[in-house]
Amino acid sequence: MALGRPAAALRNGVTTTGLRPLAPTPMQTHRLASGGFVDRSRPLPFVFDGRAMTGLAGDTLASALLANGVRLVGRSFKYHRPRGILSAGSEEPNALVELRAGARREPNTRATGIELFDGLVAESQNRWPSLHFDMLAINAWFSPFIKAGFYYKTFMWPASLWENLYEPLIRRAAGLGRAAGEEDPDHYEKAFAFCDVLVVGSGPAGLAAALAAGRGGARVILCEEDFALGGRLLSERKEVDGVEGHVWAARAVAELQSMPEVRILPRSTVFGAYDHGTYGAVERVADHLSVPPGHLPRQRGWRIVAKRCVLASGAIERPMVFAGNDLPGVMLAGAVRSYLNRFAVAPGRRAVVYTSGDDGWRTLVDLARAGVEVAALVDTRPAVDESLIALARSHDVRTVLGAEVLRARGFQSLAAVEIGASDGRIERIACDLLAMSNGWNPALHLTAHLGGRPRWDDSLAAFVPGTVPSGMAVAGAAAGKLALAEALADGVRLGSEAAAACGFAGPAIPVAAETERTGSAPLWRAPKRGANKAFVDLQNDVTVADVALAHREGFRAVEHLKRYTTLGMATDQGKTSNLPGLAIMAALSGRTIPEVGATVFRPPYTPVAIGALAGHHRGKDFRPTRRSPVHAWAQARGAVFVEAGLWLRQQYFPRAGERDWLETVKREVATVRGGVGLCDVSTLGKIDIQGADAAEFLERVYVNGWKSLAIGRARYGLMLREDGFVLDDGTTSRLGEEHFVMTTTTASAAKVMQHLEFCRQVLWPELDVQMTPVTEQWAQLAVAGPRSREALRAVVDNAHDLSNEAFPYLAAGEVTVGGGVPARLFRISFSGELAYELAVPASFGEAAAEAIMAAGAPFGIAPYGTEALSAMRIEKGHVAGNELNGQTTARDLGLGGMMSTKKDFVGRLMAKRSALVDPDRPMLAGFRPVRLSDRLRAGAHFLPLGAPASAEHDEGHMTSAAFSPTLGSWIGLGLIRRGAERVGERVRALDPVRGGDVEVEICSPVFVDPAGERLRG
Amino acid sequence: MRYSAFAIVREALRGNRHWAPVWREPEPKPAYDIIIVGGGGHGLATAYYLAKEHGYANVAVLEKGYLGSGNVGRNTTIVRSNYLLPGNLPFYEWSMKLWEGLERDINYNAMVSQRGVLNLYHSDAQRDAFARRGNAMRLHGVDAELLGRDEVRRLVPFLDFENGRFPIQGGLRQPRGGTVRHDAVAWGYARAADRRGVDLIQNCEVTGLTIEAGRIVGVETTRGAIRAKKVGVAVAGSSSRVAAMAGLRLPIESHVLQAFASEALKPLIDTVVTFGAGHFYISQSDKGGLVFGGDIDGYNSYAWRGNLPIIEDVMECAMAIWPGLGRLRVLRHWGGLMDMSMDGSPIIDRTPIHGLFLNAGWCYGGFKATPASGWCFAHLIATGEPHPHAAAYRLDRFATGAVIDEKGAGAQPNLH
Amino acid sequence: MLPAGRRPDDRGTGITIEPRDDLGFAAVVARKGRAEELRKTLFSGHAVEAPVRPALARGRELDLVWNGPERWLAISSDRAIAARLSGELGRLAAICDQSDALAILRIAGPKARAVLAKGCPIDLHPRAFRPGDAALTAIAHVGLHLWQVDEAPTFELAIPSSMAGSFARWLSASMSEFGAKPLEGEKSL
Amino acid sequence: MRIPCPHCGERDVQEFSYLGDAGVVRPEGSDASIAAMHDYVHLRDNPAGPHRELWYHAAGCHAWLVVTRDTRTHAILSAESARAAGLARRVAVGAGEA
Ligand SMILES: Cc1cc2nc3c(=O)[nH]c(=O)nc-3n(C[C@H](O)[C@H](O)[C@H](O)COP(=O)(O)OP(=O)(O)OC[C@H]3O[C@@H](n4cnc5c(N)ncnc54)[C@H](O)[C@@H]3O)c2cc1C
Ligand SMILES: NC(=O)c1ccc[n+]([C@@H]2O[C@H](COP(=O)([O-])OP(=O)(O)OC[C@H]3O[C@@H](n4cnc5c(N)ncnc54)[C@H](O)[C@@H]3O)[C@@H](O)[C@H]2O)c1
Ligand SMILES: Cc1cc2nc3c(=O)[nH]c(=O)nc-3n(C[C@H](O)[C@H](O)[C@H](O)COP(=O)(O)O)c2cc1C
Ligand SMILES: [Zn+2]
Repeated sequence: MALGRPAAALRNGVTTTGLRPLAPTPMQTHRLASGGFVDRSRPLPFVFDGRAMTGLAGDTLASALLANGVRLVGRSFKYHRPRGILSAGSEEPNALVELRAGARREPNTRATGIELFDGLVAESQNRWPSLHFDMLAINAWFSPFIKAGFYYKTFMWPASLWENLYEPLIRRAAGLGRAAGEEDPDHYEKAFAFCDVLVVGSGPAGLAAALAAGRGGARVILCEEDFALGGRLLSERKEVDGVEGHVWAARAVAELQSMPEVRILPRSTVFGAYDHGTYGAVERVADHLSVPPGHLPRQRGWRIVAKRCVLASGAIERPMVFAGNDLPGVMLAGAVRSYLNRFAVAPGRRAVVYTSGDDGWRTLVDLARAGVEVAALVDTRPAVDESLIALARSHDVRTVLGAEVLRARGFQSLAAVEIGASDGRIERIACDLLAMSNGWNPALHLTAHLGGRPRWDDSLAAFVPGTVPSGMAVAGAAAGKLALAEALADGVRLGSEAAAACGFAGPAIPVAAETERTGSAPLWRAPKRGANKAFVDLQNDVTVADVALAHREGFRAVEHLKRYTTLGMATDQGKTSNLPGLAIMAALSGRTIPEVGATVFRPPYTPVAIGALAGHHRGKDFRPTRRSPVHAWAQARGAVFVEAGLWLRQQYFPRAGERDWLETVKREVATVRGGVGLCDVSTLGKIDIQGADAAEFLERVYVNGWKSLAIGRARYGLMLREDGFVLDDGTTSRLGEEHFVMTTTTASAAKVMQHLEFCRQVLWPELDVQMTPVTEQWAQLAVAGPRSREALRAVVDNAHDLSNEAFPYLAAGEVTVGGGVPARLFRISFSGELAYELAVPASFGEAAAEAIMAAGAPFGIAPYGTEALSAMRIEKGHVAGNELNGQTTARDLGLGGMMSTKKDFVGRLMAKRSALVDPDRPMLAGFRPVRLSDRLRAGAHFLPLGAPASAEHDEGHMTSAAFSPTLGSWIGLGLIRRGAERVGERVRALDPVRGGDVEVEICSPVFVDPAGERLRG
Repeated sequence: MRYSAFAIVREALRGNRHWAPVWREPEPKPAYDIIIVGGGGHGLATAYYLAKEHGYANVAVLEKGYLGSGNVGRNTTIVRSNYLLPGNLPFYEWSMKLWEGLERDINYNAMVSQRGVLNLYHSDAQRDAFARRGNAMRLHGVDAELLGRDEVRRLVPFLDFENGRFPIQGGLRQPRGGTVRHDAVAWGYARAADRRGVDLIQNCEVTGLTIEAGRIVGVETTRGAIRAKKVGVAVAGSSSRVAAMAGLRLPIESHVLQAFASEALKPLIDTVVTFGAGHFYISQSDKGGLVFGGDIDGYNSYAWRGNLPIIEDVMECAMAIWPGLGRLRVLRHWGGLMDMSMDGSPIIDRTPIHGLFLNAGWCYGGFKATPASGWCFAHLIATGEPHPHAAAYRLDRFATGAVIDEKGAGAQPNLH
Repeated sequence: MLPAGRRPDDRGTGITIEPRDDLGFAAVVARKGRAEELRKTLFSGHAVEAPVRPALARGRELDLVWNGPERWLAISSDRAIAARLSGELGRLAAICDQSDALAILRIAGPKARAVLAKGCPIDLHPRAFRPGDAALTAIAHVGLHLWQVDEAPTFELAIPSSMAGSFARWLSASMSEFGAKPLEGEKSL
Repeated sequence: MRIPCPHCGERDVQEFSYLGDAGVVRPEGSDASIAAMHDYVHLRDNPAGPHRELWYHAAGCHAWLVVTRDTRTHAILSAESARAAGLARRVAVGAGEA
C-alpha cells in the first residue's frame, strides 16, 4: 500500500496534461466489491493532474479519487500544506480543484460536489511546480512570522514599495485557483417559481415534509443540492418503515414524482432567503455533462416565491482540533460512512475512529463491515454506554476511552496518530485514516439570512435556529433533531402544517424508524502542543495559535476574531471551522460559547456562479434594444447607429467617398440648411394628455403658461424638479380643448412619465387628467430645410393647407397622408430651419419616410442623423441633454424669463433659493474659437485669459461643441459665470485631459438666424 | 508596541507571546471633554486627529457594537478623488493625500494600494462629461487621464470590447486612486487613537443626548450617562436616529447598499474598474477575492441586507462588461446602512444645538473620505470653525440651494 | 435570434408561437368620475364587462383588458378601433390609438408556462392564473401586458414594438430547451 | 420583497420604483414659503420602524402606492392607492377647514 507516499508521489508528479506521458491508469484500488449507489457497469474515465483514472457513474470526483487511492488533492492557502478530502459534502474546506480546462476552467470547485462525468479533467491548485512538490510549502517554515494579521504590522516603508513589491508578492501567493481568463462560453438562464411549500433538502426530514405537503395537494418544490435524493439515508445503514433507508427514500421520491403539483429540483442549492418568502436557488442543469448541449443552459438561477418553507438542510459534522489535523487521511466520520455506504469506497486501509459522541461508533461498524481494519476507537468520554462497548467488542475493535488524539503524523498523508490517554501515557497508532466526530451543527444558515440569530442549545452543544424568517419552519437535523425517527416525524409534522397553512390539509403519515443513540460531549479543548499546526480553519490556514494571538491582541469580539484571523472567510465560510474557533476563543477569554456568539450568516449558502445570477442578460442581451419604427429603412440607407439610452438612433448616413464622419455631417447639415433633410425623431417621448383639467395640469408641471395656448398650436415647455432645477423640456401641442400631446427628450421619457403620474395621482388627485404614453404608436419624422414645405406637400393629403398663413410656425394639427392615413403635423424646428415634424402610425413610418424621400428628391433631400441634428441645434443655441444635466436652472440656460410669476408650478419656490439666483452662477453662452481653425471640445473649462490653470480661476465649462458647416468653424455652447453679460470677451477653453487650450470668444448662443426668420418663413 | 518588520521577527522568535492588545478596553469615565458617537472610520479618525492635531486627550469614542462594525467594515474599499464639483474636490484630494501618508503616520499597514481607478464611458456625451470631470480634477491639481478605447484595452484586455450592448469607448482614469483594506483603517485609527489616550468604548450605544438650555452636556448610553463638553456624531446610517434625539430632522434617508466578494483567485485584475452604463464596480482584494458592488437597493432600510433584484442587476452588469466572470462564484454578499443625503454629498457642520456637531450624509462614498473627514471634523469640533476643505458641507445648503449635486439627480437620495 | 452556441433541442417541441398583426388596439382611460358610466356604455355598446381587476373580458367586436385603475386596452379585429371608440366614448374616456405600438405574440402549448417562467415574475400556475386573467409586468426587462386565452394553455403577450426584437431573442433562447425554432427577426442585434 | 399592489396583487419589488416618505405634504398655493418647501423637499424623519412611503408600480399598473413598511424588518403592514389616499386627505383637510 503506497497511498500518496513521497516516492510514489514524486514519480507521478505530473502536472500538465499532454506534456508528459500519462502515468498508467491505476486501478480503483479502494473500491469496495459491492454495495453503494454507483453503477459498476458505467465506468467513467477522468483525469486528475494529468493522471488518467476511472471512476463510476454515481461518483463524485472526491469519491472517484479516493477509489483510485488518491489522497493528496490540494495545497492550503497560506502555508501550502498538503491537503486531502475532509468531508463528503458542500462543507468541504480542502479538496478544491480547478475543474475543466480552457475557457471552461472553474477554480475552487469542491471535489466533493462534482458529479463525475465522462472525460472530466481537473487539476489541483495553489501549488508550484506540482502538487507533490510545492515550492511555497516553504511558507510553513515561516509560519511564526506570518501569523494572523502580520501584514498589518509591516511593509509600511517606503510607501511606493507596497504597490511595486510587497503587494504583488502577497497577491501572487494568495488566492486559490486560477480563473479561465476568457469569456465564459456557456449560457445561463433565470427562472421564477411559485409554490405553497418549498422544501429545502431531500433527506428523511425533507422527503417526509414534501410527502406530507404533497399528499395534501399543496404545490411543493423540493430542492436538493446533491444529484442524488435521500440525504443521509444514502450514507447511513438505517431502516425506515422496515426497509433500508435508501429504499424508503427511493419510494418517497417515486411517489413525489407521481404528484402533478410537486416539482423536484435535484442539483439545486437554495442559496439564500430573502424578504417575503423569496428564495434564491441555483440549479446546475448541465454541470454533470462535459459540455452543456446547445438547448440547455449550464445553470439556472431561480427566484422561488414560497408561501411556506420547510428547511430540512440537515447538519454538518464538526471536526476535532489537534496538531496535524489537516493531513490527508483525517476525515469526518460521517463522510467516511458516506464513502463506504454510498460510494462503495474505502477511504483507507487501517483506520482509527476518534469521537466524542455515540455517532462515531456507527462508523466503526460500517468500517468493519467494509473490511477496513479498525486499529482503535478513541472516545474522549471516560465512560460510554455498555451497548457501544459491546458493539466494538463484537467487531473486535480495541476501544480507548477518556483519551484524546494529540497529533497526527505523516508526510503528505496520515501515517499515524498519537493518542494521549487519561493517565498521561502517549501511544502511537499507525493508521492511514482517522474518522473523527465531534458532534453536529444544524445547517441553519438560511434561518439567519434575514437577520435571525441562532440560539445556543446546551443539550446539543450547538447553535440551533433561533428566530426564523416568517413562513419558515425547520425540520430534522437542521433543527437539532438528529435521530432519524425524530427527523422523519418532524418532517411529516412541519410538512403538513405548512400545507395546511396554505389550505391543504392532508392525511397523517406515520413513518417508523429505529431509535438510535445520539449522545455527545464535544471536545472543545485543543491539545497544548502543536498549536501552530492545529488547524481551526483548514482552508484559510487559521491555527489555534492564530486564535490565541487574536485574543492576546484584543480581537476578542467574535467578528474581530473572524476578520483578524480570516477564520470562516474562505470558500466554505467556516462550515466546519467556525464553532471550533469560537470554542477556543471562549476558553481563552473565560466566556461561554454563546457569550462569544456566532458571526453573521450571509448568503449564499454555497458560492454561486455570477453567470447564473445574470442569466440571459449579457452581451447584446444585457438590456433590450429599442429600435425606431424606421430602423430597417435607415439601415438600408446606410445609417450608422448610436446608443441613446436603450434606443438605437441614426447617427449619420455616410456616402461612398466620404472620408470621415465629419465630412458626412457637414454634407448633411448643408443639405438641410440649403434644401431639405429628413431625420427620424421617433425616439422622443410622447405623452397624450387629456381631460377637463389638462391645461391646468400643464400649468402646474411646466414653468410657463398653457391655458392661453390655442387649439392647433404648439409651445416649447420647460419642466423643473421640485428642487428648482430643470427636469426636461419639449414641445407640447394642443389638439383640442381638452387634448394635448407632450414630447419629452429621448433620455427622460420614462422619468418624466413617472413624474407626471406622481403629480397627477399624488399631488393633485382631484384633477380630471388622463395620460397615455404614445411613443411607440408614432413614427415621427422631422422634415427640415427651406424646401421642406415643398417636399411635404407631396406627402400630406391635399385637403390640408400647408401655406405659411394656414399652417404657420408652431402650428400643430391632425392631417392625413398618403391618401387617408391619419397623421399629425407639427411645425416645430430644432434645426432653426423651416421645418415640420410629421407623425404617422408606426407601421406607416417606413412608407412615409420613403414617400418624403421621393418627394424631396428634386430638392436634393438626404436623411440626416443625430450628429447633424446636434450641430444644427448648437448653431441655433437650443439646449439639450448636455445642458439639461440636472445641475442647471432655467435661469442658467437663459430661460428664466419663461418662469411664470402668476401661477404655482413644480419647482417654483425652490428655484428662488439664494444660491439658485446668484448672479455669479454660470450661464449659457455661445463660444467660438478666436483662431478659426481651432477645435472646440465639450468638457473644456473656461478660465480668464492669462490666468493660471487652477481651480480658483475656473469659470465654467463647455457643454456642447460641434463643427458648424454654416459658420465654417467649431462652435460651442457653455456655461460661464455671468455669461450673458460677457459677450465679446475672450477666455481660455482649457482641456488638459485632451491637451486642448483654445482662446475663445464669448458670443450669443444663437449662431444662426438669431431673428428666427428662417423657421417662420 | 511599535509595528515593524523587526518587531515581527523579534516577537516570532519569542513565540508570538508578547504582542500587546491593539487597544485598551476601558470603562467609560463619568465625563469627557469630547465624545465622538460612532466607532466607524470617521469617528475613530476624528478622535485620532483631535488627539494628535489638537492636543485633546480626554476624548471617548462610543460605539454601539464592535469597532468597525458599520460601513467602514463592509465597503468595497475604493478610494479616489475623481470628483467634479469644487465643493468636493479639495476635500477628497486632501483625503487622498492623507491616505498616501497614513500608514507611516499611524504605524499600521492599511494596504493603501494606488492601483488606479478607471471609470468606463460608453458614449460621446459621457466622454465629454468625463472630460469635464477630468479637467476639473486637473485644475484642482488632481491626477486624471482620459483614455481612448485602445488605451483601456491595454489596461484591462479581458473586458468585452466586441459584443457589449453599450460598447466601451474609453475611460477616465485616476492613477492615484485605488483601494485600502477596510478593516485595517478602523483598526489602525483605533490603535493610534488609543495610544494617544482616547478611550474606545465598545458595546456602548448612545440612547439619548442630554441638552440643557440649547447646549449639549452629555449623552445617555446603554452603559450609563456620560457628561461631555462637546459631542460629535459620526454614525453614518444611524444619523437620523441620533439626530432625532436632539429633535433634529436631517436631509438624509438610510438605504441599504450591498456588496459582494467572490471566492479567492490568483491575480486577475489589478485596478479598479467601474461600468459607465450601469451600476457596477470591481476590484480584487489582496487575498484574491473579487470585491464588487452596484446600486443601492433603493428604499429606506435599517435591515443591513438587501434583496435579489439588485443582486441580479449587479451580476448582469458584471457579465455585461466582463463575460469572463460567468463561472466565478459569489462567495458572500452583505449590506451596509447608507446615510443618503439629498444631494449625494456629505455634511460636516455645527447643529442648532451648541456643542453638538454632525458628520453625516456620506452615501456610498464615505470610505475614501475617512482621513479627511476625521481631519476636518476634528478641526470643526476643536476650533468651532469649519475646515476650509470642508467648508461647503453645510447643513443649511439645502435651504440656500448651495447644494453639491455631482450627478444632477436632485433631491432624491435613491438616485444619488 | 439565438445567442451564439445555442440551438434548439431537436427532439421536438411543446410550444407554438404565433405573431398576430391583424389587431387594432386602443387605450381607453376613464375621465374623472366617469368610470362606471363608461363601463355601462361599453357594456351596452359592445356587450363587454370592462374588468375592474387584471383580467380580459370578451365582447362584441371588442375585448377589453384591464390596463390599470380605470383604464383598459381595447382589442379588436378593427384596426381603426381607436377612432370608432373616440366617437362612441369621447365624453367618458380618453382614447388613444395603440394599434402600432404593440406587437402581439401568442404562445401556446404544454411548455408555454415553463418558457414564460424563465422571465415572467408572475405565477401562471392554473391555480393562480386562469383563462381570462391578465397582468401588466416585465419580462427580460421588457414591460408588457399578458393574458391567458385558454387552458391549452395559450397566452397572448402585448409587447412594445420597439423592443419586440430583443424580446424575441430572449424567447428564442428560452424556448430552445423545448425544441422550438428561434423566431425570425432582426438579424443585426 | 413582495409588494401587495392593491390593483395587481402581490408583485416582486423589481416592478416598482421608490420615492420615499409619503408623510410629507407638498405646501400648495402661492403663499407657501421657501422654508416650508425646503422642509417638504429635503427633511425626513427616516424612522427605524414603520414607514409610510411612496412606491410606483412602474412595470405594472402605473399606480402610485402608499406602502407602510417596517424599515428594520421590511415587513409590509399595508399598501393602498396613493391617489385614493390623496383624495381622502383632501376631503379630510376640506372638512377641517369648514
Ligand atoms: C456596501 C458598501 C460599499 C461601499 N463602498 C465604498 C467605496 O468603495 N468607497 C467609499 O469611499 N465608500 C464606500 N462606502 C461608503 C463608506 O463605507 C461609508 O460612507 C463610510 O464608511 C461611513 O463612515 P463611517 O466609517 O464612520 O461609518 P460606520 O462605519 O458605519 O460608522 C458608524 C458607527 O456608528 C455606530 N453607531 C450608530 N449609532 C450609534 C449609537 N446610537 N451609539 C453608538 N454608536 C452608534 C455604528 O455602529 C457604526 O459603527 C460603501 C458602503 C457600503 C455599505
Ligand atoms: N445520529 C446522529 O448523531 C446524527 C447526526 C446528524 C445527522 N443524522 C442523520 O441525518 C439525518 C437527518 O435528516 P435530515 O433530513 O434532517 O438531513 P439530511 O442531512 O439527511 O438531509 C439534508 C439534505 O439537505 C440538502 N441541503 C442542505 N442544504 C441545502 C440547500 N441550501 N439547498 C438544497 N439542498 C440542501 C443536503 O444536500 C442533504 O441532502 C437522519 O438520517 C439522521 O439520522 C444523525
Ligand atoms: C473588501 C471586503 C472583502 C471581503 N472579503 C471576504 C472574504 O474573502 N470572505 C468572506 O467570508 N467575507 C468577506 N467579506 C465580507 C465580510 O465577511 C462581511 O460579510 C462584511 O464585512 C459585512 O459584515 P457582516 O456580514 O458581519 O454584517 C469581505 C468584506 C469586504 C468589505
Ligand atoms: Zn399594480
